[in-house]
Amino acid sequence: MNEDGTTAWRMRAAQVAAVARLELKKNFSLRRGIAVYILAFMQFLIFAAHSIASARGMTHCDGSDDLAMYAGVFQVFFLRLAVFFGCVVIFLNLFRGEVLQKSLHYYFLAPVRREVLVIGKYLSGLIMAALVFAAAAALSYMVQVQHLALTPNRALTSTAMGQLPAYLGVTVLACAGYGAVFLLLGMLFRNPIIPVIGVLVWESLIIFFPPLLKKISVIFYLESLCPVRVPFDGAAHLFAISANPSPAYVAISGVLLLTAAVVALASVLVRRMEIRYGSE
Amino acid sequence: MSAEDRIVFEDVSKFYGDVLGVNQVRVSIPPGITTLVGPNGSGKTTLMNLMTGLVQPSRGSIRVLGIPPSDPERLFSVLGYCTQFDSFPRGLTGYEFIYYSLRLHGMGAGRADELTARALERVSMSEAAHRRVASYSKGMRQRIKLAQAIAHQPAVLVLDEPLNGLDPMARSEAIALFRSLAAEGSYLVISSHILHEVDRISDQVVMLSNGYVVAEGQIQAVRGEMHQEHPLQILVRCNRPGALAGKLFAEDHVCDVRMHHDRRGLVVATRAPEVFYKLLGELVLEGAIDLESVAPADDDAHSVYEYLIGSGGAQ
Amino acid sequence: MAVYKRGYEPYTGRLTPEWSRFLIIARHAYRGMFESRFLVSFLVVCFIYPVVAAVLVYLPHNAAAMAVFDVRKLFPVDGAFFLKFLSWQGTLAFLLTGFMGPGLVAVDLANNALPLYFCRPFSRAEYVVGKMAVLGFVLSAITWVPGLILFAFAAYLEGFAWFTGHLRFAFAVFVGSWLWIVALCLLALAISAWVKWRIAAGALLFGLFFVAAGFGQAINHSMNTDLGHMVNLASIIGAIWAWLLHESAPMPVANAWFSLSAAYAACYWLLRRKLRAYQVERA
Amino acid sequence: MESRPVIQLDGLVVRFGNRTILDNLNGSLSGRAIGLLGPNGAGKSTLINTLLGFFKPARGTARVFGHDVQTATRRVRGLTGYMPENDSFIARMSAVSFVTYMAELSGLPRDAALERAHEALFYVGLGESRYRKLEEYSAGMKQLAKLAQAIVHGPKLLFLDEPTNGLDPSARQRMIRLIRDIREKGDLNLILCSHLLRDVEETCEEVVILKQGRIVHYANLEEERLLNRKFIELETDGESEGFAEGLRGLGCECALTGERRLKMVLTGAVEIRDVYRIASERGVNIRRLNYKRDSLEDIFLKAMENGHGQWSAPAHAEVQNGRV
Repeated sequence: MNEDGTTAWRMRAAQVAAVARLELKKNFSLRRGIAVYILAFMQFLIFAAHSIASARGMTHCDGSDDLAMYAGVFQVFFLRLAVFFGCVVIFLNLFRGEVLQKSLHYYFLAPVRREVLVIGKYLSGLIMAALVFAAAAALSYMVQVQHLALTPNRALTSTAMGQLPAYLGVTVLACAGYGAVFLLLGMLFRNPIIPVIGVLVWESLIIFFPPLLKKISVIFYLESLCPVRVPFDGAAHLFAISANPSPAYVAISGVLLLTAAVVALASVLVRRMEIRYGSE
Repeated sequence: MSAEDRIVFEDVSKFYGDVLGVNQVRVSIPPGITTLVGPNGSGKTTLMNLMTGLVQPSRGSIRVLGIPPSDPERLFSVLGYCTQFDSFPRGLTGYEFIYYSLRLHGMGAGRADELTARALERVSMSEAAHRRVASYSKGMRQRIKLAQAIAHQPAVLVLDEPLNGLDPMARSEAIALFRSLAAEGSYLVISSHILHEVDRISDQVVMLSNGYVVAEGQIQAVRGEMHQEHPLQILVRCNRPGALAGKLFAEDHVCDVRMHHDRRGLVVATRAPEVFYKLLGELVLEGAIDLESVAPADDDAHSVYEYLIGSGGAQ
Repeated sequence: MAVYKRGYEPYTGRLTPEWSRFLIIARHAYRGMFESRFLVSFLVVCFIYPVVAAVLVYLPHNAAAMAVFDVRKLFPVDGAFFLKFLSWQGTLAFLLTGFMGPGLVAVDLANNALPLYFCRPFSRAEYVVGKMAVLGFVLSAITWVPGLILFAFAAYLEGFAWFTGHLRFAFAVFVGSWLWIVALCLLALAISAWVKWRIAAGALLFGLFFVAAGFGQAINHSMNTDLGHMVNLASIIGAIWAWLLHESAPMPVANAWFSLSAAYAACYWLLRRKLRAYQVERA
Repeated sequence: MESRPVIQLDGLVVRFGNRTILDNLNGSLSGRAIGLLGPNGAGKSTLINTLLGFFKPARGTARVFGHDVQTATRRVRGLTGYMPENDSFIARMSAVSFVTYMAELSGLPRDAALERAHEALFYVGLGESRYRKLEEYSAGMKQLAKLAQAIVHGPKLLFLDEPTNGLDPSARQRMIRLIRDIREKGDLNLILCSHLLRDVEETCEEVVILKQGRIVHYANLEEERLLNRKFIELETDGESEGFAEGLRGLGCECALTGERRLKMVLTGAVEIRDVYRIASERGVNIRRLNYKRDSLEDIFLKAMENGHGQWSAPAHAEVQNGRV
């Protein structure tokens, strides 16, 4: 196998693709991914119920606060719970799941550099998470916008459609950010649940943190990227993170930087990882 | 035999915390079948995991045909490891399990499919290949693991108790397969507890006890080196054991003769077996005794194991 | 003087009554459990609130305290008092289940010990009841046992008339607690049987609770109905307790009963399917 | 020993979905130690699990000591001890508390269970490590702990699924000695299912061979040893090809079974002395010469080849254990 640059890199790219394909084949099936599909599908259920209710006139609503409602549910429920726990299920399984099933050694015995293995697995998790959650976000958004068409002011529907790509972008970035964090946690901790709860608590407490600490969290960047500022009042105020959201390019680069750093750290740590399946 | 074409352990030690894995191992493995023998927990699996990079040594260096275990790309294109873990990536069929691990080599779909089919053929699992691995019996799972290890036609094969759970026919087929691979010049490192099979298949043996290498080399040669402390015992059954015993005491290389409890056989301990066999042959030809059977009692792997490691061994 | 060669003799003694064998599981489980300091300290924490409640019950009968302020008006010993007691202890019971529950079945599944249970004259029903007893005793010790003691203490202080008049409090505390305990036990065992590893089972139990609550909240918020509560475990049991104590409930109690029975049925079905000596894998 | 049948199979059929695992098994076994052999996937473990009532037969019945395994499952499970094939233990328990726990589950009162647990653990050789946690046990010690929990409550019938699998040589010898000891001492019958034919040969009196869910051969080992023809196994040092040539010259069948290993049949007037004569002519030393009978391996391989021995499906052959 000649070592000159191009063929080596092309072979490694083929290996990344092979790893991703194997992971998707294993985890993308209905039986294995059921938990993720339920989480994603819940959001759609909320909005479907809402549009049916409003169609039968059970609740009054006009265009503007529907969009605000979508933004509210998207930020409160979808990002913080559905995508969060979805990424926990998918990305913890990539390494900690394999250790518990005692099948990680098959990967370490393949002629694949361990860094390539981490990138391959991360990509497969990202593809699955992004596909499922982006589809769910889009589907529920369609239901919401379609319901808007019934309302008098047509103008709203066109601006609404404009916001969809932003929502999809935020969803994919959320999957990338949370995915990287849980990939690392899955690799480091024998019992990753406590660190996961730690991240959950950290993410919801950053409202009270000084601006510098706010930078080390995924939700901070995602909030500022959401197209509709959520006018929270009363108890929901807890969720509005910062009065002045940072500009889009800072937010996007922040998430990507955080993700890249975490994946790089995982790639370094994996080299020293040993196969010792202790008994439960 | 330069280091380039041997598997070399230089002063390798491995500790899990302060639990001893292996200690100061100096071994150089030539082509052919080398069996690792030793009680549970004596370090056989640790040696294999060190050789394949699943664990890093605490001290010392390892080279497999000159390749360090920390370089997976070069190592695993020439090495296949069939571990003892009876576990599989969930949800895959036997065929998929082998096919996808070949694709990890960066192989194209066609080549991977062809090699998978050939590997399945070699372990005669072709018809059950498309059922899920979870529905296989223990022996069938073992065959699939074996097929996965040999699928990419590696030069070095590391097998941790490969015959564990296989039925007698599968065992003899597997042994025939190992012999044919060894004949083609491959390196086979096999750990096994079934010592009469170790006798049949191994070219050389590495005996381990409590993490130390206690013996290395050809079984007969190892036995030969032990003639001083453990002279070779031979059981001879014939019609006049008393007369034979009388003659044998005259020989200087014979150091002990015991009457077997059924008074039909003699157990002779001698330091020079060849001289004894020649003498026995002449006695039979002269008609001095009617020989019923002659068999060395302790020159197989089992006796060497008993003498070096003892029945206690690691509990 | 004889040499006794200890060989193998079959057992010919008497056998224990079959009905009592499920208690064996509880006895052996407790031995391992109370070694963990975390659990013992958590149990101690669970008794702080009952002690505080007892003080509140006692205060109106203490002249000095009454002189300072009219305790009876501030902390009346009524339905709301017992409802707060139940919801506080109920939450602690849920947390305790989160820590103790998953380990119950997972410890047997992890190393394939189920065949050893079921190859003996020991049925799956006894196994489930035994495992539930482990959790049931501990949860009772922090819910209806202190609750009834509190009630008796209050009745002792308030006099017999109050006792007969407020008997429904005792009934509510007892029945309410058992409904919640059985729900928690079934939930913990079902999840622990479905997800083999103790870690994942614990995560799923907490995840299920929080995500369901969040989802319920989102439904209520978006459709300003109260159907969302049917998915939220806390509001289901809260509504039933409130109904038992004749207090205001966050949702119509009929929905609550329906959700609770649905939860029972789902857990029972999952247990029947998953607790098998040998998992038969389809081809 | 009254020879009331231990196990009676009457047209037993067991299926998983559409795959037939046990196909119309018939027969009655009552030997003290019965070996259950067969290739991978022949249905050995399935038969044991069916006798324990884990799998419901699609057709036909199976009876243990006269009790039907489906209707009187609880009674059957009271009379049997089971040692599963794979690892089966509870990690955080010590061996003593684990075996006591299992004894109590079998119905022994607490104090008797504790007594029997210690006795069983000493008996299987785990005496000095009985207080250590099972997760720290080696593979061999876990097998011995599994055997201890199977015999602690004094069963009448013991199912051992691959008891010597994965054991190191000394542990395997101790396990074999234990199984023979148990067989002699207690009035206990034993069903042993294994792939290691030498272990089966050393522990069992009778052998049932399964293939694709059917009983293809039934053998009583003592009888088999007497019946079949004897042959001689030879081991020489020096050039064995020429030696084999010379032996064939004497008119005996001779085959090479490995380098420097031969197998021959003494025919007609040929004597051991003639063999030695050929050996000295060819300048070869004979290191081993002894009579060998068909080992269980040969019986097994023969049963596999013809595949449909006298036990093929329909014929309901009532064979007592053929005790001499």
